[in-house]
Amino acid sequence: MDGIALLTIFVLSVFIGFEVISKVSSILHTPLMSGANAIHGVVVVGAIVVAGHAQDNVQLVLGLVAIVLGAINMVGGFVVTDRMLKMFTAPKKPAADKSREARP
Amino acid sequence: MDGIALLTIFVLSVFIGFEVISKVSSILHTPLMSGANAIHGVVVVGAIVVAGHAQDNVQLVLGLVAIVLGAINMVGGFVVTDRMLKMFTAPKKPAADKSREARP
Amino acid sequence: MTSTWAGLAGLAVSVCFILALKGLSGPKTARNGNLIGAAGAVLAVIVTFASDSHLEHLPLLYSALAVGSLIGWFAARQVKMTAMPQLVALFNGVGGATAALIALIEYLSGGAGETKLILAATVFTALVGCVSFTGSVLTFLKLQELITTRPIVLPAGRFITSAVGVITLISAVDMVVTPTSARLYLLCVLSLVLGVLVVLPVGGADVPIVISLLNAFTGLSVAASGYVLDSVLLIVAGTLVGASGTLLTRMMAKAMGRPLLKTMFGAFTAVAVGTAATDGVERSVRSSSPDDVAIMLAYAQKVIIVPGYGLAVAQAQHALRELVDLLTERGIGVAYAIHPVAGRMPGHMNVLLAEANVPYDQLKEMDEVNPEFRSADVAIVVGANDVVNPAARTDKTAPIFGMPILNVDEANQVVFLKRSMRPGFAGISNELLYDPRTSLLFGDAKDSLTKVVGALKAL
Amino acid sequence: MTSTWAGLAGLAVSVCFILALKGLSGPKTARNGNLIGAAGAVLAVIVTFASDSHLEHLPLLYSALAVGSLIGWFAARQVKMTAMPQLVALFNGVGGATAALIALIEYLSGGAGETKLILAATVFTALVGCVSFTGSVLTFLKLQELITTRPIVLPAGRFITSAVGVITLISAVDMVVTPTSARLYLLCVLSLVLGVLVVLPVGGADVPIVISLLNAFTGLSVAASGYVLDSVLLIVAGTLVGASGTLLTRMMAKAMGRPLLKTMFGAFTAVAVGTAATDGVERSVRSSSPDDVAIMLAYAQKVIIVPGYGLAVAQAQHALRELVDLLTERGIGVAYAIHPVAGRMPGHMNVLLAEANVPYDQLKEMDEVNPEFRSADVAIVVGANDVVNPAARTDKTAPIFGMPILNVDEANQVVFLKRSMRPGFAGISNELLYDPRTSLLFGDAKDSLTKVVGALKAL
Ligand SMILES: NC(=O)c1ccc[n+]([C@@H]2O[C@H](COP(=O)([O-])OP(=O)(O)OC[C@H]3O[C@@H](n4cnc5c(N)ncnc54)[C@H](OP(=O)(O)O)[C@@H]3O)[C@@H](O)[C@H]2O)c1
Ligand SMILES: NC(=O)c1ccc[n+]([C@@H]2O[C@H](COP(=O)([O-])OP(=O)(O)OC[C@H]3O[C@@H](n4cnc5c(N)ncnc54)[C@H](OP(=O)(O)O)[C@@H]3O)[C@@H](O)[C@H]2O)c1
Repeated sequence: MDGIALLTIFVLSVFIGFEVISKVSSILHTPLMSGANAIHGVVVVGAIVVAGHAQDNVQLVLGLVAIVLGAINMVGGFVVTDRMLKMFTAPKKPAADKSREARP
Repeated sequence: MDGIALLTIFVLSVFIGFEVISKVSSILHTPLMSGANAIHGVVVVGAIVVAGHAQDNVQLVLGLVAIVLGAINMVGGFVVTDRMLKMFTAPKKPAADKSREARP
Repeated sequence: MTSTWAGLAGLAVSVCFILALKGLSGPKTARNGNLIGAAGAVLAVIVTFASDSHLEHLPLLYSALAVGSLIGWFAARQVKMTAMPQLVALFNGVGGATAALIALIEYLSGGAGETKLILAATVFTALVGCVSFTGSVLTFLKLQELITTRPIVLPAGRFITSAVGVITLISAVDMVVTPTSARLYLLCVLSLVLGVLVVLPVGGADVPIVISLLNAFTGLSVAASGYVLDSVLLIVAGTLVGASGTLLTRMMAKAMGRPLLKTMFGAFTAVAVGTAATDGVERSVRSSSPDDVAIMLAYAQKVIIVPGYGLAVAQAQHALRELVDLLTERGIGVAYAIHPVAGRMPGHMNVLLAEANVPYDQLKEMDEVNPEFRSADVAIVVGANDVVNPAARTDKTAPIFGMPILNVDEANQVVFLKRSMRPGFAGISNELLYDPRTSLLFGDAKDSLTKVVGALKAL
Repeated sequence: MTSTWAGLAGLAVSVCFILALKGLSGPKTARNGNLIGAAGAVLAVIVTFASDSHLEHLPLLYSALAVGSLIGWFAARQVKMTAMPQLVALFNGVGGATAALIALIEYLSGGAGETKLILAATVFTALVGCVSFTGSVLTFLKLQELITTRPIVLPAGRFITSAVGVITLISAVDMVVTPTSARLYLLCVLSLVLGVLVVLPVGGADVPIVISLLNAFTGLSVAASGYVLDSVLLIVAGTLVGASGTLLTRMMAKAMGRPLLKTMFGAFTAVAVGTAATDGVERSVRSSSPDDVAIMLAYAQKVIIVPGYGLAVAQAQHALRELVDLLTERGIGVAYAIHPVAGRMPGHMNVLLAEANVPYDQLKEMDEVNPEFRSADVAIVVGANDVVNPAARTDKTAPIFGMPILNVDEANQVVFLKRSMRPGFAGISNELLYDPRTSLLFGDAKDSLTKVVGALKAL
């Protein structure tokens, strides 16, 4: 049952992964890739757990390296994505969009 | 952990439920409602399980009623949806769509 | 069959349901989507029997399943197209009842010893399932016109509903804290009453929205029953329906310009507007005969037909199609103008006209057809009213104010086919009926159309 | 903090990540989406420390975290806009390495006794993580031009790659069947080599697609590590990235007209086409001076600018903006025509020009701007080539055949700013360069633009 639950979680996540980005415009491909890249940086929490439970020095050193690398992935990923996206600030037709939003 | 897994399944399903129908055209609202209605008819499998494990006659009778009702929901739901959808056969602009699909 | 395999099969069924919903949201994939869902459901039933070798009373189980399936099948096959919304409501209601019964049985067979979480899920299933059951049955009765479609406002109805609601909630909490079967029965009864009370004051027009909402409710109830029964499949299936049903309800309400929250208590405003509607009866209108209409059509070059709810009531789609075929033979350009909320359910007109084999390319959606009224010689409004009412553009107090309408008032001449001066769904009078360019052909739409066809043939 | 709370927090983080991806796929919500993702990640780290009271070496853990965060932060802040793709590749690579290390440590600390399923997940994590690591690092080196961007085809490369791939798979199965740490180390080494071999023959143009694919790989590897560590969060996060990354890769490949499967082995064809490209060098072209161009522009009414990869290489966006400002001051209408795959990553031109503060409404997308070339006096092509190559319309053998292009050939006069007659990314020559209405201004785009600006000011 537990295995089935985890498998279900996996399958559902696949669907969500497909669905949420299914209508992204090509202009956003690069930031999206970069943002997704940052998200898997959360693997650093796994590194923290294994390093914190290391049973000898080899494991500890490997674990610390893993933390460093994971943190680079996570922090660097989000920061670089934000930098990219800062460039896309103004919406293309701010006037038209605003007027639509302004309606009650 | 198991509870968390089930809760995760619930939350992920909510997202999928929202995402998959987020761009349905209003013409399909009724068949979609009807199809979704048929899907929750699968509750009949729950009725089968509880009726099959009934410990006294009250439970058994209630269980059998539940099976009948659940089966009505499920079978009727899918059949009526299919009948509705049969009406929507031809796509509006078959020519245009075909030409797009024909491209390699 | 081991439970791992059963679990995998359940996952496959879940995937089928996701794909079904996905398919159902696109016009080309809808039918296959529904079939995939049905295949998943069949698989689920087979796996249930195959995976649990401890099931007793198998012959009874099979019989019950067969009986239910046959009833569902026949009901679904026999129902008239116009009666589909209420049938869906009924199906939804019995689904809610199933979930509630499951919760009840599961509790009776030793649920008192379960964890509080399981108990809470049991109570939720029973409560929501019961509300959904009676609520749906009531919407069925309303749409089937077995009881009035008008909102039924009890004296102090709002107060009674709130009171019963609060008592139900208290009794639900009570049941979780100190579970007894008597308490659970009481809760069920209260919930059944609550379902009735909530739906009673809903006006005819809001009924489809309420059906959709109760559909989502049943979904959530099924999901909770899945938690009680430890079934990942039921959790996923129920939640999918609960979530998509909620979103769908919001989208439907939006398409009809009804704020979702007001819908449940819309009765109070609806009454007031209804009275105002009869005011106009004294004013003069131009009524005409089938022959007049036939002649008018015979000399037209371009005719636009606006079907509405009355077409469905009169089952006049075949007669209408005959008229259109006649006109087309005479070389007159004809198009159907389909308003998104004409009728009583979304896509109602498309379904009806498709039943009469009207070719798809004659159906024009609102945005497409609106510029064409200006050049139309005649616009025939067959049992529609609100969707052509200019008050939506001009009268800020009208309940339909802001809804885009079909620009019938721009056509050279307008013919209304209706039975009386009674207003449409929204309960407001229509200035266009008094317009000098408008003529009215009173009578049941099917009769009128048949007469016009006859007259046209005789010309 | 109890593990229930930790689980709930993990679920909250998962929701953040879903919302992040959702946000990132819309232009208006993208930035907030990224921030929500970042907030989720921070929450995940805090909860990890707070929920596990058995963590040892805390000072070391914190230090490692701080060091990694600082490195990531600085790298992300310091990198030039043009170097972003390779930085993302590098980040992705280290993420894969992290997952692989986790699998390794988890195994070393007693994983031999785990179930076969867990072992399989461990092996998968290590294998895919290692491939992703070396593969990504290699793409980094290529894009950073630390090694050649051309496809590197080893003699019998295809054979070697296949052989190593098969051996790796065998050793992976072997490891699951009879786990030893030596076998796991061997598997890691093989996987590292495999990553290099797979990416070596990928040509410069396909590199972004491969980065995206490796990104999806890392996601899957993280998901598998979540299974090993019994972490729902890692499973969800990794799978989300794996799934969306796969879809994104397909969409990117489609936008560039590259079949995804061919991408990995595109090297073989790329070489052959490359040779054909030099043929045209003998033919005569019309080269012109900055002064010529300045005069041509000064008398134009409408100028369209087509930026391409060369603009990014030359970092000429600021110089370009200066030129456009000058022209606008003179009352000349100017627009930028942005081809969807101009440059080396999607949105490359938008990012670059936004960096130079070009107002958004001057940027026109292909479909919008294409009808305007007909009425343009001058089209200036700044370091673009493939995206204006008419071979895409006419030459069925061209690798870009079928790709929609900017209709620069319809403009009255065309000016190319490039350094030589060398072809662009696709390696094919461009007939437009030999067109009588085309003049070439040879040189680095930034230099050329600066000279044109100077000449224009002197007029
Ligand atoms: N489509 C949906 O999803 C949906 C759902 C719920 C509510 N609604 C609401 O329903 C309304 C739909 O507008 P509508 O213009 O289609 O219909 P309507 O405004 O309700 O008008 C229907 C008209 O048909 C006439 N009629 C009834 N029976 C007839 C018969 N047998 N023969 C000839 N005429 C007959 C009625 O007049 P007589 O009584 O004088 O004959 C009435 O004026 C809108 O207000 C919409 O918001 C739509
Ligand atoms: N956007 C994406 O996502 C993406 C990703 C991968 C691949 N691609 C591919 O990349 C290509 C993009 O087309 P494109 O037209 O932008 O670029 P291109 O076809 O690659 O042409 C770039 C041109 O810029 C010139 N150039 C290079 N450095 C320069 C400098 N410093 N100053 C002036 N000119 C310079 C080059 O000529 P010289 O060497 O003679 O100067 C070359 O002709 C397409 O084939 C596309 O499929 C795009």
